[in-house]
Amino acid sequence: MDAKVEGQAYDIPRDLYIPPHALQVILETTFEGPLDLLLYLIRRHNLDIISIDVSHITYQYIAYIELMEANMFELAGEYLVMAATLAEIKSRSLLPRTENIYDDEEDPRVRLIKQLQEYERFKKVSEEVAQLPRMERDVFPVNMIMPDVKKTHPQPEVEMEELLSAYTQVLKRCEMYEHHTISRETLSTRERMSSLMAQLQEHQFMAFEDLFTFAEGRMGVVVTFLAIMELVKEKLIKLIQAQEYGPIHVSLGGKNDSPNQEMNV
Amino acid sequence: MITQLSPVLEAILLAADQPLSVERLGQVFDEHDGVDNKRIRQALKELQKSYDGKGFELVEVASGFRFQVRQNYALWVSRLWQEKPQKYSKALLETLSIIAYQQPITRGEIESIRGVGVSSSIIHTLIDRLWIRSVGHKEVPGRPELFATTKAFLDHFNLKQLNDLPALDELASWDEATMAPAKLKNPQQQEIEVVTEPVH
Amino acid sequence: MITQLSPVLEAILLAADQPLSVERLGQVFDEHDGVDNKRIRQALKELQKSYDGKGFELVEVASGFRFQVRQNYALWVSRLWQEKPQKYSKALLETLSIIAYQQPITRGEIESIRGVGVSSSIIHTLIDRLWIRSVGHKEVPGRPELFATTKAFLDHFNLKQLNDLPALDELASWDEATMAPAKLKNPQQQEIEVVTEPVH
Repeated sequence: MDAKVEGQAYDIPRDLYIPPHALQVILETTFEGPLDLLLYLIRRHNLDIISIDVSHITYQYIAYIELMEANMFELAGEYLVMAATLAEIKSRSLLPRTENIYDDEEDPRVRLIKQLQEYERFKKVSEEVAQLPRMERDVFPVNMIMPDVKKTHPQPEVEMEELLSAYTQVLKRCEMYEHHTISRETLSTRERMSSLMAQLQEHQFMAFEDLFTFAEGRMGVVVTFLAIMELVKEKLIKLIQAQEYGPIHVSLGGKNDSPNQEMNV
Repeated sequence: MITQLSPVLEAILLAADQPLSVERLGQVFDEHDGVDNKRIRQALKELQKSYDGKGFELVEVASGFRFQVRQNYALWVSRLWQEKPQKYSKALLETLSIIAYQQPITRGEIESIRGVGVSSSIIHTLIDRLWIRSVGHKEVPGRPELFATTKAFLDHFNLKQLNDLPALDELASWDEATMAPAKLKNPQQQEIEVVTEPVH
Repeated sequence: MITQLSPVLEAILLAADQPLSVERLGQVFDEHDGVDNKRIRQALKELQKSYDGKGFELVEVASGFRFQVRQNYALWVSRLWQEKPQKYSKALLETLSIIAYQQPITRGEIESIRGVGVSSSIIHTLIDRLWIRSVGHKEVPGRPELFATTKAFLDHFNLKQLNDLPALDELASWDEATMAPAKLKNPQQQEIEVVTEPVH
């Protein structure tokens, strides 16, 4: 693990290797990611990135990743990318150097430096932001009892136009529903007469409006109405109204067991 | 040793969300502060005097001292708290318009026209607003309430009678088909009667 | 006509539970009060001065004026407050700072600056606290959300405007050859790259 610098033994910094069991704690609580860790090592130990035994560290990282819990995988990936970047830098440094062999875009070193610079700036300023006087920590809101105040809740105003547009929308929606229905089933008066008769045979005495299914839309209602008129004309059913403007009931034509007056249609 | 006790007490009492007794205030200080209950009481008395002519005051209530905004400024405070009127929902407006044009009508009928349920809160809001009222029950199973609009509704919309409601182009044919049967003879007149005369 | 405006403003601001702008304060008065924004501003300035040496102060933050307990008394107030102030993680503060200085910014851009993923819970906490909000989408593949800070963020950190944030440093100068900060440059170490022997 020792490197020799011009014949003199030299300790390779080992800080980049962290035992797996400690890493989770350190990574989650101390460092904000691989950039933060690298920045720390560089600042703290005067670490020259080129001098790190990157390949060794890379192996350690891989070993760590294998040991890692599945839920830490994403974090491990980020550290692995960093280890790979360091390894790449290292490998390039071992190649014979020629001037300007990489342009700035390509050189992983330039990229990493830019990243470190940028990150350090924000890391520093975020520490300053953390020190800003903050509500509920450094300054407190003033709580004061209010005088007795009658809270008023003014009610919303509604304009006639709003009401009309609401109603128009209802009508439009019914029409859409109607078209949808009509396309599925052809409503004919005769068919409707039969189904009305069937209903009345079952219930004998029904409210007039219950014969209508509003969801069918205007067309459906018209068909039902025509069907009822037709049935009345054919004396198959009777319309009964107990009092003027009272509810109208319908029964089958044959047995009128109600004393109520019949309605002229 | 705290030499200027008044601003400290001021700060504590202003930050507190309940009245604080002299004893409770005393617990905030430690021995180095050199603050006893007598000093606290003295400082509070001086503070109280210092707020003459200010918008607030320091008063002693049963459980201790508290700051409060002076009652004479209630008017302006209340203007601050006046809420902006909310807008009514589309569902409410639709329900109201259906009742206006198709009254008297049951909730179930409104629902089948709208194709969705009508919440109780909409009906209650409209009743609270005095725009609709129950005018009787429909003689069908369950005897559901029949709703109709009121005079207050007409007043709000500057209408003399329901007849003055604008006619929608498609309205005539729609009405004939879906209006409650009792209205078939003369729909429009019938509508007006429901609104202007008590039903029972 | 209000002759003594200061105590009225005092009362209103003390009763309010959030900062109030001059415009908002102006809405409280009607034409008979003879109060315009200029008078309000003037009165606020006088009020601010009048609290010298008091336990509280009137400050202007992003969304307006508010009363608050002075920072020098935080020690005693915090002894009274049972609830400890919420602690925020370094990750959250870094994310917040990057958004504050680089807004509008996408989550991916924050991540590339931090060199590490930004957890959804951090973004949600910041949104829940109303410190950041989505202000649109970046027109790149995936149309990621763009985040920006809010007035509430400035209010919480006692700031009037984004400009009042601590200045962001210039990019530190680094030595590209050694990958070390320039001031740490060490000629001896620089030579290592050539002579270091690979371990494996």
